Amino acid sequence: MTPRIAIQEAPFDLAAETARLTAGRQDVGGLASFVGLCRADDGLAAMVLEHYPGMTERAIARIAAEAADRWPLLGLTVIHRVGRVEPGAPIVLVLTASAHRTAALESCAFLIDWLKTGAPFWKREEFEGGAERWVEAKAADDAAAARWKPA
Amino acid sequence: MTPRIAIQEAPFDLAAETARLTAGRQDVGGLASFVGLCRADDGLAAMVLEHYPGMTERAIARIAAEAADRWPLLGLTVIHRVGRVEPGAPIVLVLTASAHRTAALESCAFLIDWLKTGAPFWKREEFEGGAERWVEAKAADDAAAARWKPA
Amino acid sequence: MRILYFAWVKQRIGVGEEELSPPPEVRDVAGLIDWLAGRSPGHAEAFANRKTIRAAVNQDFAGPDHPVAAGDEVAFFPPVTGG
Amino acid sequence: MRILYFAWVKQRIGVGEEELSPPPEVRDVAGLIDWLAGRSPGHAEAFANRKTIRAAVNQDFAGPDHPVAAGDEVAFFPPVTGG
Repeated sequence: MTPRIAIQEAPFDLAAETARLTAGRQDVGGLASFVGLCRADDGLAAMVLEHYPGMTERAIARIAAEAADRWPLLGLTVIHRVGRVEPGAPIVLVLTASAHRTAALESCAFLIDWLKTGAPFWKREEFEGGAERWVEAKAADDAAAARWKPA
Repeated sequence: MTPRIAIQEAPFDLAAETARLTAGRQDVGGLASFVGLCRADDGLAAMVLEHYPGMTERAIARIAAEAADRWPLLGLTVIHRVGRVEPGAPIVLVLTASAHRTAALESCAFLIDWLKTGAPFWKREEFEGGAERWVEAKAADDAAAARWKPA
Repeated sequence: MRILYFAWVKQRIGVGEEELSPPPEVRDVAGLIDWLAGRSPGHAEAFANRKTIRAAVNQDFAGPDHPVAAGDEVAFFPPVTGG
Repeated sequence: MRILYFAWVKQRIGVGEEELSPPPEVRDVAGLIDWLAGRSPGHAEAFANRKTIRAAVNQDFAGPDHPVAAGDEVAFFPPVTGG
């Protein structure tokens, strides 16, 4: 199982990514996905995403390898957009395939929790009127990621 | 939020169902999905799904209302196929939308766990050579559903 | 009373639906099963192992003590296996 | 040593990347921050609140005690906010 990891400006195609993990095979019993979208809170005009090229891919590859180690996965896709994203548009996709639903659902939740705290992305919010603000890290995200740590 | 519930023989279109929950709105921050597919275990030729028309829709509507009560959902879709399904084909779709990821991910897992144990569907496996077998309920599915019960 | 059967319960009994009028001493799901099991060898086979039978009364899951009455829709089937 | 800055750290310093040769007494991430903070008012502002700064050495997250040496790639940035 080779994870598919992409950092890109372009939108992604959920149907195409799903087909990529299941086409021509009959051993996938469950496919879990999470799509994170840009909300238009407080008059947001756009979100601008920056990342650390090189480290981003390394960090996600390590998280993906950990997921493949913890759950019996048949497919794993992480696509994270960078650059300018408008309200309503998708930002991130996590897709996991397994013979059984629990492995797919749990690994999908694990990956999105880790992406929030373990991958070098930063979001800047641009508001109508020109104000801008860097999104601050949330303690709730650290707590969500921490619950996956082995006891 | 009106849940979309469909029991149908036809395949479903994940991209169209996703678009239905997000198109034209900017308040959805997370969209979780689970697709259950027919695996070709042990020489399976096809799966035939039977259900209890009337009760199925009632049971799913009740589970959907419970999910909407427990999590702040902006959209909820359950599509379950009946009839003959071949290996590799999708059987069930659960799709949940919320402002935040945790509500979407948890409610999606809740719904698929309940569908396994609380909705009147039955699967018959047809094998190459003509043998057939009714799928037996799994204790693991009961345990998965039970973990959602309020303490 | 409208009686419905699904999955292998239906296969063993040979029909998916019966319109029946059980005698007045049939008051609950368990009593209805006892009475139905005597109707034919297929019914007897279908209801031979009570632990494998689930019931619904008027489209809600119902245990053996659940009352049944004229006009009810009562269904019998194996444990569900959807999803 | 290749030094990289991201997000508001980069905005305050005004460049995303510097190629620098810190003096030999700079041995770890904390020492490098002390030294960098003295380079310009922008650097001083960027590193004013150490609690809000995260670092990576050679593309792995690194704490203040992590050693740094000539040839390393060291990056400074705020806590990450992806996903």
